[in-house]
Amino acid sequence: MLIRVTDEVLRPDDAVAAVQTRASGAVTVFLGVVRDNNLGRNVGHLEYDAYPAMAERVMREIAEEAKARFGLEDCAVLHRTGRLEIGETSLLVAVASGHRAESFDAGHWLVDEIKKRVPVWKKEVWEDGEAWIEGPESLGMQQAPAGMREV
Amino acid sequence: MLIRVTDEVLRPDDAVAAVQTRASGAVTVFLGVVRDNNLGRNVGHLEYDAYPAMAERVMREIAEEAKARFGLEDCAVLHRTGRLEIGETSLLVAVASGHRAESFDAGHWLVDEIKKRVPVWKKEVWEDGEAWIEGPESLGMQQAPAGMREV
Amino acid sequence: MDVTILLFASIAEKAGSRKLSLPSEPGDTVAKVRDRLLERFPQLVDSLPTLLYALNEEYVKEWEPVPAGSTLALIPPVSGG
Amino acid sequence: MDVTILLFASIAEKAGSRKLSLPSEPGDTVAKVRDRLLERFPQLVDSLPTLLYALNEEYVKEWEPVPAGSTLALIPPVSGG
Repeated sequence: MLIRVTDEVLRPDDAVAAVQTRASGAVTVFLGVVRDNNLGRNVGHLEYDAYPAMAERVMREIAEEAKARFGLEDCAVLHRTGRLEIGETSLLVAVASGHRAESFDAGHWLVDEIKKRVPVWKKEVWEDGEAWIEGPESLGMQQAPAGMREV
Repeated sequence: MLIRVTDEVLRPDDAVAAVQTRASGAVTVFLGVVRDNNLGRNVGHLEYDAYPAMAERVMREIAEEAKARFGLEDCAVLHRTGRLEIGETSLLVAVASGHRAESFDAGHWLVDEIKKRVPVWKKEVWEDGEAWIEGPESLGMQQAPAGMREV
Repeated sequence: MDVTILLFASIAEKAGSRKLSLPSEPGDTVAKVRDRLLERFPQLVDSLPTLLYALNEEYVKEWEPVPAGSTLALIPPVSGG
Repeated sequence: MDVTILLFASIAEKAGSRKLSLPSEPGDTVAKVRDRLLERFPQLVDSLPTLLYALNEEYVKEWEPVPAGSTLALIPPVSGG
């Protein structure tokens, strides 16, 4: 199970090679890539911050859960950090399974969970400013207000 | 839009490069790979036959339909022919879109349609025999009996 | 003018041929050409229930006309992917 | 012994720091350590409603104890992917 937070370029071929087994009939790969716009703004580039040790720990938890839940052969989760230009890959997920339905379902589920739980943050840099993005899918956005009231 | 029936090795990196645009935030790639078992039989290798000109035509139709239906940036469909060993990629689909939900949905839909409609056939070769596989998802399996009765 | 016939996969193996020509006849339909082909290759009869047909690279129904010079392909259930 | 505090992303920018130490106190909880940190960085108060906490790389609730020697991370809403 390949799990990595890295500032190096992410390549789909490497992730596929890492997850494939002789019993795999289907491999689904997902790439989150830097696009040139978000919420109507032109994006110049992104900068990713991470808590690397914890991010890898959470990515591994999610990957183990996916493997059990969907009966996967194997899966890989890689997240890049640092400055990323338009078109570069920030997130790379690969899932190998016997058949295609579970590989698509597991890939989608993994990316959803990563966006909720993994301590990684992106800053958008525009021509005239910049802002840290607070992900609408983050656990913090959904649960913290209730958590605060409990204290 | 990269559409190809080929006897050359299929590489995910090439398909990703072919579909990505500056507005793409998500790329989903699917690889159909030769696995070492099917329906309880040990598979030695596969041999793929195709009607290449028609296969490319149908793959293009499906890809165009996916692009319109899911609002994709671009997509690619490649199918390999000839003899394939365990672990080799027979089908490669790549989908680029703004966001992840439509790229997963489109990838899954594309593979489903390819398995129904594209004139490509696999023969399983085992230690003690071989057989052409008649895909249970093929149009022919679902519609021909009714079509026959109409004649 | 002839009709070109293309055979694939299990059909090609059973017929021992991948490509052949049949003389075209006035009023030819997919079913009529197919039936003339069956006279030559009776071993294909078991494959008929699940067979599809493509005329010049497009799926067609059995009642559709087959003009002289066309290419008719017999398509057993596909199993790509 | 101290508690190590890790700050990231918008929180690190607002505080002008990514890593610091606070003296541990008996009975420390996440909320108590956080409140002492706020005395030093009052500019973080607006970030509180959506903040999560990780103790030694695992998410914890605010009422959980913080032993001396621990590492407490303030986790603003994540936006990876």
